[in-house]
Parts: sequence; C-alpha cells; structure tokens
Amino acid sequence: MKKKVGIIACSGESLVGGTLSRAAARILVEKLRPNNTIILCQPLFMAGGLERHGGQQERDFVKNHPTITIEGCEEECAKIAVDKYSGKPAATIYIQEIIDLHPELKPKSREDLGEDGMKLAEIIAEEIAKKVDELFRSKK
Amino acid sequence: MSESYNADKETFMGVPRKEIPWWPTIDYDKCDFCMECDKFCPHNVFVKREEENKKLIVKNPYNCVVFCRACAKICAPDALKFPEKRDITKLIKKLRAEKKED
Amino acid sequence: MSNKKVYIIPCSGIGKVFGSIGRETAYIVVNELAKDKTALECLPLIVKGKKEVIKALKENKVIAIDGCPLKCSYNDLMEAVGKVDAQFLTTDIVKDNRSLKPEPSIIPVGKNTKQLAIKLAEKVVAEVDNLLEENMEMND
Amino acid sequence: MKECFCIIPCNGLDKSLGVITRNVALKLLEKDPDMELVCPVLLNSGDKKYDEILKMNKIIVIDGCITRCATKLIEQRDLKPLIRIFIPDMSKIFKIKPSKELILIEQGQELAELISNYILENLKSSKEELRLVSRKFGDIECFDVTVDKYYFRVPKEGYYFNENDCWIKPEEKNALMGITDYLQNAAGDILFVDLPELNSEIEQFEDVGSFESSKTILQLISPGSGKVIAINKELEKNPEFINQDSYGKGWFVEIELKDFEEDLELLMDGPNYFEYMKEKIMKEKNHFDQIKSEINVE
Repeated sequence: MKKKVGIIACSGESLVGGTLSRAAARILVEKLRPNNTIILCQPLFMAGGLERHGGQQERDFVKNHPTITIEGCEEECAKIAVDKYSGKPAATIYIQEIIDLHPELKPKSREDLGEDGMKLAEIIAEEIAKKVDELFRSKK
Repeated sequence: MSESYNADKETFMGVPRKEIPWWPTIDYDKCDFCMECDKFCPHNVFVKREEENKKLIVKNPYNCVVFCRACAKICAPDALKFPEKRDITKLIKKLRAEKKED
Repeated sequence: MSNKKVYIIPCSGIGKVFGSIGRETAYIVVNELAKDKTALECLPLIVKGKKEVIKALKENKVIAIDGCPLKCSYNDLMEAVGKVDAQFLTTDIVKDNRSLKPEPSIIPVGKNTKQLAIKLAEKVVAEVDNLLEENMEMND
Repeated sequence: MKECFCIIPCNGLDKSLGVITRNVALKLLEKDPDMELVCPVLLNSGDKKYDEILKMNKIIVIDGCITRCATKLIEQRDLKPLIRIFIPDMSKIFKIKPSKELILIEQGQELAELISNYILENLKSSKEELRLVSRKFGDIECFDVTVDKYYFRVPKEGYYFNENDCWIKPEEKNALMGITDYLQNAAGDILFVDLPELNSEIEQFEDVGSFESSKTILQLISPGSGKVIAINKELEKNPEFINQDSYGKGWFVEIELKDFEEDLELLMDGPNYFEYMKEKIMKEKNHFDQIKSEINVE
C-alpha cells in the first residue's frame, strides 16, 4: 500500500508566514493530493507527551513515513521538532523564499490573507505538491 | 461508499445483504427536502433528483448499514422510517439457520 | 489598571477546526476587544525555549486556549513557563452552543466557527480584566 | 456502622472563606442528618474516632482557601475524596464573591446554601453509578493495527462485537457496552453524548443513546439485550474518554443481561472481529480518509 507523506505546517501565530503555511497545507491535503498526504498537528507533535495519549501517534507516523515541514519564519520550529523527535524531515519548504519569488503578491494580514495571500497559498501548495510527487517517485 | 462497494457480494452476519430488507423509507408528506440526511449519510443511500417533484429518493438501499438509523435521528420532520429491528433480527437468525442446513 | 499585559497563547493546531476557533478567538481578543491589554505569542517558539518570550510570559499573565482535550498549549506553558493563569478549551464553547456546529473548513473559517470564536473571546476578555484587576489589589 | 457520607470541612477562622466552609458543612448536616460531620481538629490530633467511617471512603472534602487543609488531612491517610469542594471555585460558578467579614453575612449565607445543594445534587446523580465510579480498568491485552496515524485496537478476549462496531463485556449476570476504536476513529473528537434512561429495557441491535462529533452522529447499536442498570455519567463532562480509551474509561452503559447465550449467536469474539475490522478499514480506506481530512469542502 503506497505510503502517505506527512505534512507538518508551522503553526506560528505572530506573522503572516504561519497563516500562509497553514493555508497551503490545507489546500494541498484537501484539493491537490488528498489521497497521498496527511496533515499532522504540529503542537501535538511537539508537545504530546506519552501519557497524554496524543503526541505518540504523530511521532510514530513521522518515524516511518516521509514528512515535509513547512516553515512560516526563520525559527524553523517544525524542522527542529521533527529532527529531535523522529529524525530528519524528507523535505522543508521555506515560505519566505516563495514570498520573495512573488513580490507582486502582498498578503493582507495574518488574520485575513486577502486575495493575494490566497493566490500565494495556492502557489506554495503547488510547490509542496511537486515535492510530494518527487518523494513518491523516488520511493520504489 | 467507495465505488468498489457493490451490494451483491456484501454480506451482513453471514447473510447476503440483498436478502435483508433494511433501508430508510421517505414519507413524502412530511419530508421538506432539507437534504440533511443526504448530507449526513456517508454511504450514498440517498440521491437527489432536483428537477423531479420527489427531490430525494433512496437510490441504493443495500448501501445502508443494517441496524443503523442515524439519518432518522437527525431528520427534523421525522420523515424517515425503518423496519422493526426485532423482525430483522429474527429474519437474520432464520436465514443463518437455513444456510447451516444446506 | 496595572501596566502588566496578558499573553494569549492559542494551541493553533490545524488538524481540526477546534484549533482554528482558538486562533480566531485570540485574534479577536488581541486585535479588537482588549487591544492594549493583551498580546499574542507563538506556542512553538515557547516550546523551543526562546528566552525573551519566556521571560515576558513569566513577568506577565498567561491565558492558554486549547483546541482539544490534549491541551498542548496548557501543558507546554506549564513546562516552559511554569504557570498558566487561566485556560480555555474551545470544545467547551462548542458544547455550550450545540446549535452552532463549526464548519469543517478552516481557511477561511465558516460563519458558525466565527460566531463561536466571538462568544469565546468575550469570556476570555472577562478573564483578562479579572486577572489584571486581581493583579491590582492582592486579595486574601 | 451504617454506610454514610462524611463531611470534612477545613477549620479556617482567619478568613471569610473558612466561615463559609463551616456553614456549608452545617447546612449539609441539616439537609441530610445521616451524614457524619468530622471535626478536622480532632482528626488532625490523630484521634481514632473517625477511623471506621473514613474507611467507607465516601468523603466530602470542603476547602476554604488555597492551603487546602481539609484535603491535606485525608491525603495524609492516603484516602481519596468522593467529592472535593473548593470555595473560590464555587464562588466563580455561582458568581457570588465572598465578602471580607469574618461573620456570615447575607451574601455568604446564600453562597453556603447554593453549595450545599450543589453537593447533594452531585451525590444524588452519582448514586446510581457509585458502584461503578471507581471502576478500574487494568490494561487490556489487544490486537492492534495502525493505519496512517490512527491506532485501531481490539481486545483479545472478554469482549464480543457486532458488525456495527460496538462491544459488550459480560461479567456474570451483567455486561458493559461501548463502541470500538474503529467507530471512535470514524467519529473524530466526540463532543456530545446522549445516554439512555436508567432501567430502560433494550433489545439486541436497538440503538442505545448516541454520540456526536462536529462531523457526524453515531449510535451505539446494542450487542446485547437487557435492562440498563448504569450509565457512564462521566462522559457528559468528558466525552473524550470514548476517544482516548474506548474499551475502558469510555464505557457507555451497563445492562443486566437477559439472555446472553441468545445474543452471542450474532456476535463475534476478539480474533474474528479483528479480521472483520481490518477488512472493513481497507475497503472503506478512501472514503475513510475523506471523513478524516474533511474533504467535504463544498
């Protein structure tokens, strides 16, 4: 059975990068690659202690499935957490890099991406989808 | 229900699904076509017919999970009826007994 | 009113819509209902151990808003900061308003989800005033 | 010594909270003379007088302030209270702020009245399941399979299952019932439960109450037939127990069995149900993902 690719999006709250990474993750999992990607809950991944029934499911999944982290800012919380708990992520996407490639698109705010923001989220989602396909092709 | 589901080879408790008369019946006097049941049912038992006067029909009765009445529970006008569970249980036991003989 | 601030820390989980209710609530409190008295901070940054952020939280009041019974925000804050002054669980506001079923979509959030967030925000702001007032006169 | 509840109030004299605690205890005694009032000072002196009734383990602890002296008193004897009352929490619930005076004024009187009724209410509701509230679930030996990030467990023995993914656990003439990991995974975070009426008669496969998540409503379709003798009231406050421990803490209802041999004819044991469940998961895999990732974005 084809293995699914895990997606951990930065759940940052203080800047638009967090919102963009979440939007892109949802677009990817719901519209672009629904059957071969799974969204993982980052806070649960980082915090879910064993005794609290939660985190272990996320961490086990990441141990035996390729996982892509999406970073909303330079702090790289998702990547660091994956390294720490489950081993190297298969790929990491930096939102800022994609924002810089599209200066014409200006997301409105972290509360409301606005039109530009949603377009940007679509572009990011496409970017991740490419990575997902690469991972699928490389896995015989 | 995923497309791979086809009712003829499905069984329920060892009895072919097609031999168990379990599905919702719509009482069109009460039904106001709010479509909550169709939105709710994950097994595509209901199908919409926007252009006809009966806007919603039970298209795939054998997709319905035997003994499940959740759609009737959320039907506000109480327009969905199911057979008596007692009778269905008796029927299943009878069919299972017959199967054991032959 | 004391010059202290109240930090609102939503769990910002994205696996389910309940995390989004928490985030929307935090935005409403910080941007509208209690603009100058509250601030938003990023949970992953706290878990990662960002010194300045943790210091600020220790010196001020902290409210955790969690999206599911695993309470990552509450548990992380207890571990990283050592105290939580008040906590909210978005599923409680959903339970109190059984008719307002939150829509599954989180970008953008549905209208029921938005209404639930507003209701929760009012409760959070009441707690903010309570914490700041409590801060003023130390009762027994 | 007749079975009875014992009230252990703190003895705070230097705070209005302590005065309210004392009055709650006195009001409780007024309303239910069968209760036993424990004097915290005598208890603290190590006197043997209360040893007998404390063993009955039906202790109501009332703490006035944060130091929680009453709780400490019983924790030193490693006893666990049935109900723990903390006056500041109560004043938040009933929105009555205790005043500063050390004598009981009208406001404190009202609060003490409300709290004593709150305690009696709680005792009444938990009476039926009292026998079961301290139900301990050791760890159950299970088969399990992981699909994506979801665990699906099935207890190896002692549990029986119907094809509607509900379980029954017979214990002599009674039996516990609940839903399987398969069903709780399909439902997602359960937020509301509708428990059946006590003493109602149920037939096999009848729907016995329901539970609701933001995505769906599922019913417990009864694997057994009999009379409802206990319901898991905890689930009303913590429905997530069903998601966390569907075969233990998340039990739904207990029935007095009518004819389990008859019921058993249409049930599967652990190993058979595990095979049935695995096949079902694979068959509904795509459609199952759809529920999980909420693709129904119109």
